[in-house]
Amino acid sequence: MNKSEVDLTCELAGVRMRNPLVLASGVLGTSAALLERVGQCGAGGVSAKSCGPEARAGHPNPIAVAWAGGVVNAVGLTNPGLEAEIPALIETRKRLHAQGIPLIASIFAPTVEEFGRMTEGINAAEPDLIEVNISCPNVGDEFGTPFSGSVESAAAVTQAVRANTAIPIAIKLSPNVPNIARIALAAQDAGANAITAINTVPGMLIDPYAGRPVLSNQVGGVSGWSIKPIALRCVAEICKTVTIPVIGLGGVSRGLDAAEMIMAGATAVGVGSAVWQRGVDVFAVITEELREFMAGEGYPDLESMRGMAIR
Amino acid sequence: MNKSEVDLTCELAGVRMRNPLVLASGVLGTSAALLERVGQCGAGGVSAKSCGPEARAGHPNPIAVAWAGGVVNAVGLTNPGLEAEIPALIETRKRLHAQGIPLIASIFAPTVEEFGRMTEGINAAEPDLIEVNISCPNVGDEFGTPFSGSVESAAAVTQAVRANTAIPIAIKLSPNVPNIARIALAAQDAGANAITAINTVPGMLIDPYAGRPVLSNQVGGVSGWSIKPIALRCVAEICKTVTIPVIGLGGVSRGLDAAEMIMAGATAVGVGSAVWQRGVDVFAVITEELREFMAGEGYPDLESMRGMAIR
Amino acid sequence: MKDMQAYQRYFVSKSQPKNYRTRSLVLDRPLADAQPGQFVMAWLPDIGEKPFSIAGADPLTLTVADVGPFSRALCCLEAGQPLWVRGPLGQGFELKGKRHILVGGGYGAAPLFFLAKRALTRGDEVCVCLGARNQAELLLADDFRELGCRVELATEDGSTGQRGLVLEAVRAALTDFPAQTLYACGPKPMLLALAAFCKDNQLAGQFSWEAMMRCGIGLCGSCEIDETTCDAVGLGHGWLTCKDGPVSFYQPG
Amino acid sequence: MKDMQAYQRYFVSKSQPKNYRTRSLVLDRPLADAQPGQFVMAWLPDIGEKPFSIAGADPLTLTVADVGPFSRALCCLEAGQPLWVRGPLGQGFELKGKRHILVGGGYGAAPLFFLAKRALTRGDEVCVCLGARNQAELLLADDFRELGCRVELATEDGSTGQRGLVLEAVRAALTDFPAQTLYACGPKPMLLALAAFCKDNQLAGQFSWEAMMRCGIGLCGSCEIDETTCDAVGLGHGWLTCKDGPVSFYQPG
Ligand SMILES: Cc1cc2nc3c(=O)[nH]c(=O)nc-3n(C[C@H](O)[C@H](O)[C@H](O)COP(=O)(O)OP(=O)(O)OC[C@H]3O[C@@H](n4cnc5c(N)ncnc54)[C@H](O)[C@@H]3O)c2cc1C
Ligand SMILES: Cc1cc2nc3c(=O)[nH]c(=O)nc-3n(C[C@H](O)[C@H](O)[C@H](O)COP(=O)(O)OP(=O)(O)OC[C@H]3O[C@@H](n4cnc5c(N)ncnc54)[C@H](O)[C@@H]3O)c2cc1C
Ligand SMILES: Cc1cc2nc3c(=O)[nH]c(=O)nc-3n(C[C@H](O)[C@H](O)[C@H](O)COP(=O)(O)O)c2cc1C
Ligand SMILES: Cc1cc2nc3c(=O)[nH]c(=O)nc-3n(C[C@H](O)[C@H](O)[C@H](O)COP(=O)(O)O)c2cc1C
Ligand code: FES
Ligand code: FES
Repeated sequence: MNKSEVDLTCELAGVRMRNPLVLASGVLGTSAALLERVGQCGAGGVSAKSCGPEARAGHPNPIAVAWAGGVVNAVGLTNPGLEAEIPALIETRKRLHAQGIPLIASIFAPTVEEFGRMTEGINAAEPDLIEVNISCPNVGDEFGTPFSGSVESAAAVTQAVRANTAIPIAIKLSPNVPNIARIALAAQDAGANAITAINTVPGMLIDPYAGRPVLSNQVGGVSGWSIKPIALRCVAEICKTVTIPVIGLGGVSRGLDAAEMIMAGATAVGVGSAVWQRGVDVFAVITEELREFMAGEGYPDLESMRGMAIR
Repeated sequence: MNKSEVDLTCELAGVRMRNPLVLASGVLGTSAALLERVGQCGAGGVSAKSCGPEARAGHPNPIAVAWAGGVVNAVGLTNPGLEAEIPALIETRKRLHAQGIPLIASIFAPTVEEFGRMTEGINAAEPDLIEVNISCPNVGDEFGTPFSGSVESAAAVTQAVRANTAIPIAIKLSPNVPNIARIALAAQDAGANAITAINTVPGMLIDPYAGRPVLSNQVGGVSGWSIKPIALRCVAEICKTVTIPVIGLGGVSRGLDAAEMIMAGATAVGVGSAVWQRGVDVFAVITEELREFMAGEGYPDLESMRGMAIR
Repeated sequence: MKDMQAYQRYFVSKSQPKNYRTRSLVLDRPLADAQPGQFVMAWLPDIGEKPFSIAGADPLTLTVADVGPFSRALCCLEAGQPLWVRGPLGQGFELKGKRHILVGGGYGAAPLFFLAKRALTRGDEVCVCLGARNQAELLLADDFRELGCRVELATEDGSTGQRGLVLEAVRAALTDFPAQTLYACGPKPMLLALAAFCKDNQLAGQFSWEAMMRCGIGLCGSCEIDETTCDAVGLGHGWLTCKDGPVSFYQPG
Repeated sequence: MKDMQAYQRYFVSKSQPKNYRTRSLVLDRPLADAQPGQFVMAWLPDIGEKPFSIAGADPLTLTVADVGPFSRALCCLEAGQPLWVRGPLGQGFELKGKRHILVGGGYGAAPLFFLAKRALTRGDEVCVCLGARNQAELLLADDFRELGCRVELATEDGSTGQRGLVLEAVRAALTDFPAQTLYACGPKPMLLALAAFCKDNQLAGQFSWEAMMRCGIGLCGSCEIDETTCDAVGLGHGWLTCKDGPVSFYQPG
């Protein structure tokens, strides 16, 4: 098959994209200029950094380091707070729509009620999709278990968000649960239009010579190529269970990885840490690799590959 | 400090070991001869492969493959069943005790009641420690959630095992929960003498050219060096929460990794997949690397390093 | 990021019949760093995965006897069809000296063919003794001859070559082919007999063992050689065919 | 398994005072593959982590101005004490041509010292212009002279060298030192002025920028240069100091 015959377009919860590659939230999503740049570098869609109700400085350095398996980070949800986020998102959307690229906003909050209020606020920016990062700790739980950690809290957040917007919503899940498909199903039942999976895998690096954790927050999230098998498993389990589309991410850094995600059932594919490995151009690079793979193997479009590994 | 001055001995739930390195369950633990060999290769303690009530052939091939980040396996709990296991363990213990090495038996079962019966049976082999592998699915749960996936089922299994033996018991946990310390605490409260963490991280490899999962079971467990940050985080969280000792494992392949585990609070350190990377001699090799590290950094014994990264 | 993929996909270039139930699958490219005596795990998605000796490395070649479901699936592959391979795995033969006697039973001829090629490239002399139940079961005899090896045959029914076990052919060959090392691959009884022969005759021996392989990388324990066999051939207990082997080494006194 | 550790531990060999509040930390061994203009993230466990230019790679040397808590902690390190480093990070200077003018403000002299050394090793000519508020703030002037560079100084209060901004010293030097490229590191206003100067005078320029660094590896976005600055110096929007920089390149015409 000729490369030019490969159709990479896709549709995610009603949002059309020129290719399935989406910038993951939290990576380079801090300004209109950066998001615009990622669009110019070939992404099909871009996600802004997660925003919460109040401005947060995040954790002190070290907040992110590369290791042999990728990256470990505990940025600490640095964000300007809802009020400052809205005009920034409006400007971002304007610039992205000029390129024909959809904008995904990302929100988090410490309580179910505040998730509702965040949604209400973010509506004003009219993003194409609202991603709901429920990997942040539920401050109401005595152990600070993330909202993504139980069916009940995941459903409660989804409902609160759903009740406050007509924009499509994607619930972003953490891999750190015994049964991720169960959580995804609860989100779907509560009104989610899509699932994003996975967030980083909680982890810790210790420097043996220092006898100390490397990150100032001690615990962080592992991302990058070493978590790909974990992400593929999560995406596969979710796609076997729900009917809404899935943005699959975690360790995607090559066209082959993107193909594997789609074979596991993903509709779109997120890319985060690979920006560190391969530069901002990684979106165009992976798209080209994916196109070559599909042409070589005779897949005319994404639909022809989607979910084949879970049948 | 001189290497010969470094004291590597440790005590785990009353069991004394010449060094903290323990063979992980499921790796080379299928016969008396193999376990004896691992002892001769320098392990401080060895764990037998997990045994269940009935013989199981396990999954068809492929059941385990190496990839860039380590290994992914779904052996499928291949084992000869309790009846055949008992004489094999007796023979193993005899040979290991001749070397001064403790034997850890490992059990699993499909229901809480059968965990109790397995314990009763395994008592006859008089292992030094019984490890309870609760990462197997609870057949009573509609989603087949592993026993390690909830506080309730983890506590119930621990109680059933505790009620049936006077031998020290270690509960082996899966990393795949939102709050592993909570599960560990439940196990401690239900009578566990130690915690083993972590079992493999559920994952999936897909071959993009085949469009199929690599393992016949589709889903498997990720082990080896890429899961080390996940394991360190789990061990650190558990050690901050419980007072019983922890066997820390997951991705340990060098002396430095073992030191990091101990700094995260582990009392003993398990080694599994590194046997593939560095051969059966890995136990002597890691012990020597650990000794060199400790001598160079001036740690006279394990106690002087233990838990320093979580203070 | 070269070993991100667990398997490498190959395509069949040619599938050549070698006897009534055995075919050589010549694949489309080489396998890097392969040594004679090493093996690969061959995977057919949704069908299974089994170990096969490397019968040639450039291009990768497997010689497969159709004896059951998986080997039949391999033998049914036609030119252009894919199969997946991980490896090379295990510890192969090591050529010692300049005069080599190679002893094969059944598909054991496969790794020996690769070994013979290597030996002849070094300018060494190679004598191959092949044994089988009958003429139809014999494998690769012509291939070895074409390569330039001396070939001695033994069949249990005498349908070709010497009548009897391959050990008799070896004994005969050694009278005028004073080999420094014997290399063998075949069923366990044959290997045990040859190991005893090497011990009695103070001959260095290298034996490639077969066992039930699951992980193929020294973790699962499934390919352990039993203690009795280990004792018989002087191996330490707990010997793993996939990692310590498949080739074991015997060096006389 | 070489990069299993995120940080490399170094020990201080010597801590040399360079002015009233600045010290050069000479460490115990080299940093591999470091280019002038690149930086490292220096970590002191439980204290913090900040970016520092590589002032020398063999052995690794950092020149640190004590201006706050973290830089003070570094300046307090004594010989034999450890510090941790990840890097080299970022995109450094590239020596172009044979005659180079280096312009430093404050600790900006640090990466230029490494650059000057490299240039002189190639047999090139180097003129260094250093600017500061007053004599006490000047950094490494003697070190550059010892290396064999021509050195021009400017202080705002005229306590040494020319009175005024470093740009005046540059202008003066260029009259009899026809450099092909200008390399600069220092505070943003200085860089903006030099960038405008290069544009006006059709001179190639390389500018090393400072920004608040968090991840240091191009992920978090914290070190983005604002759009106004990008426009002023001809950089694309969303320019990341840690990954696209810290050095930006201006090529006339
Ligand atoms: C290190 C190693 C190297 C190997 N190399 C080769 C090779 O180069 N070529 C090759 O064809 N096989 C080789 N094998 C054997 C191969 O892995 C399979 O066992 C064989 O192909 C049978 O698999 P199956 O699934 O088709 O049949 P199965 O269902 O596993 O076997 C069917 C029946 O045939 C018997 N059987 C298995 N092998 C043979 C045989 N060779 N002759 C007669 N009966 C047999 C079995 O015991 C069983 O009763 C090797 C095995 C090992 C461990
Ligand atoms: C790419 C890069 C390279 C750098 N290289 C060096 C280097 O080689 N040597 C070096 O000393 N620093 C260097 N820095 C600056 C360094 O990273 C820290 O910002 C500095 O050490 C101050 O950190 P602190 O925690 O001690 O004080 P902070 O609390 O962060 O700062 C204290 C106060 O001093 C001000 N300040 C920060 N830096 C300076 C300065 N240089 N002069 C005057 N005031 C200042 C701050 O704005 C703040 O008001 C570099 C920064 C970047 C981005
Ligand atoms: C530096 C960094 C910051 C991140 N911040 C966020 C965030 O704010 N919100 C969020 O939902 N995910 C965040 N993530 C997670 C990513 O969106 C993504 O889920 C994860 O990194 C896995 O993808 P990757 O392996 O491609 O990086 C962050 C990841 C990194 C590396
Ligand atoms: C091939 C293989 C088989 C395993 N079988 C078992 C088992 O039967 N019971 C068990 O508790 N853990 C089993 N494990 C998990 C290991 O004991 C260990 O927890 C895990 O591999 C992480 O350690 P590692 O990274 O050092 O391998 C197995 C692991 C591997 C690789
Ligand atoms: S096949 Fe698993 S150890 Fe050899
Ligand atoms: S410091 Fe994080 S992107 Fe530059």
